[in-house]
Amino acid sequence: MISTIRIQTQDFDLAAEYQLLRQLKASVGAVVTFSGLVRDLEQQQSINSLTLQHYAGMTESLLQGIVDQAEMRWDLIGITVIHRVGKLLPSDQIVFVGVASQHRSDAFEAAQFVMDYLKTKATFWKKVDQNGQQYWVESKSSDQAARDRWSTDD
Amino acid sequence: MISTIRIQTQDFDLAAEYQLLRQLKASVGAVVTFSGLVRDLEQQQSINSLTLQHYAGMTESLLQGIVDQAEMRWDLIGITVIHRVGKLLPSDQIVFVGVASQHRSDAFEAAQFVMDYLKTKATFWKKVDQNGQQYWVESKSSDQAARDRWSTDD
Amino acid sequence: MIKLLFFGRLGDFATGLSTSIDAVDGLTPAAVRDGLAAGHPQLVYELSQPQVLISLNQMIVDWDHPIVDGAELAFLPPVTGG
Amino acid sequence: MIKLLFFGRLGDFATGLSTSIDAVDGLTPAAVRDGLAAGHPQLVYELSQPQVLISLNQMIVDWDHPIVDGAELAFLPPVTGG
Repeated sequence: MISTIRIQTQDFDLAAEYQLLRQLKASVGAVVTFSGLVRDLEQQQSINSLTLQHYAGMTESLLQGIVDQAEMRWDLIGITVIHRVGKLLPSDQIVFVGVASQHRSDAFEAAQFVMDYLKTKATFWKKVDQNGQQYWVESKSSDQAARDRWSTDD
Repeated sequence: MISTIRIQTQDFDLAAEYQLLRQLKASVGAVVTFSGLVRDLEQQQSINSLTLQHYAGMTESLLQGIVDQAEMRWDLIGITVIHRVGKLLPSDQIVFVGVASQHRSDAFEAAQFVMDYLKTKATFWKKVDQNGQQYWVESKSSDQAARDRWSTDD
Repeated sequence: MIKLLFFGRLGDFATGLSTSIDAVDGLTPAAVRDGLAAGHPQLVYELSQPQVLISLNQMIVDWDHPIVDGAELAFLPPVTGG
Repeated sequence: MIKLLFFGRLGDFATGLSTSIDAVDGLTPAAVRDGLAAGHPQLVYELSQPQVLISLNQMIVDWDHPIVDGAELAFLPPVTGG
């Protein structure tokens, strides 16, 4: 399996990432992509911007670990994970996960698994600016629950 | 929710469909896309082409019914379903499902639901050409099983 | 007049068959199928497979559903799209 | 010398704090946390929350894990990426 992991300030091009995954092998029958975008509201209040901090080095290894787990659990041809850091505005793209496989259930499940683990394990932190007031976003118990679906011994 | 359903012989542009979904509302936080591609092999034999037949009119209503069910079950902002018909070659795109929502689990589950129902309910039939020999593809029990996950009374 | 449509593999067995039949009182999809028996035993065998569905005016119906004049009757093998 | 890193909301409470401390025998993350108590009660409170994790040289470890000279010790509040 071919995996690509990138953490970057610049935007990503979903179309280009999709074409790369699609062309990995002639046996690719399914490509699932997930894009996370900056929503206009946080706690029912409109936001000016979002700033993403991460722990350089550690984040990459954690993401690699998540991708490796996905490779062991499903029959996959390729996974791409891209996460942006720095200052982002509403509607900006934050995160991309793309998975190519022969059969659709592998791609769907692996993409969802990677997102659920990324949300709860990867060392990113979000700060919101609402009219000049900055605060760090709290983690959500729904994200923990989503991750816990995938294992009982985690 | 905004839904788009198209059955067409021409190829589709995943990037354009993604941009439309992404821009539907400022509250879009997640976009999941699924693309189905023609694999090089069918029953371990390489194929020359695939021909997709459908029941015009009925297919569109069936797809609309599937999309309507998804809208009732999840909190969605947009769904796009595109299915190609006619002659396709290995690596060609066959089907696109894109879902936009506020939260990722809705988009993931609705996209997978639409694909599972499309595979078992929508009136499409595939004919394979292997070195000039043509035959109709048999339906797979794994697709029935995938669909049956979503309900007990279906 | 009832319009007949055969999809997927069923179409291969229905080649040369008329694409319509006359409407008669009490007509049902099962009766249409049985009426085709004469010249096409293989088609009747295929149509008798339990996975084959039928639609009348693009709605899935049972084999004993009454058919009215002007209807479109389609024979649908298991679908294989996506 | 031990390098100290505070991420997310913890960084706000650690402003002005030295980014490194001297290595001493038997040092643990818990000892580092307690040693910060003097001038920064709010930070120590934050670091004592059960959701806070620590990493040593970018590996998650327990609060009583021995710290050797040259290590990088990071304090990690619950992550919120994606």
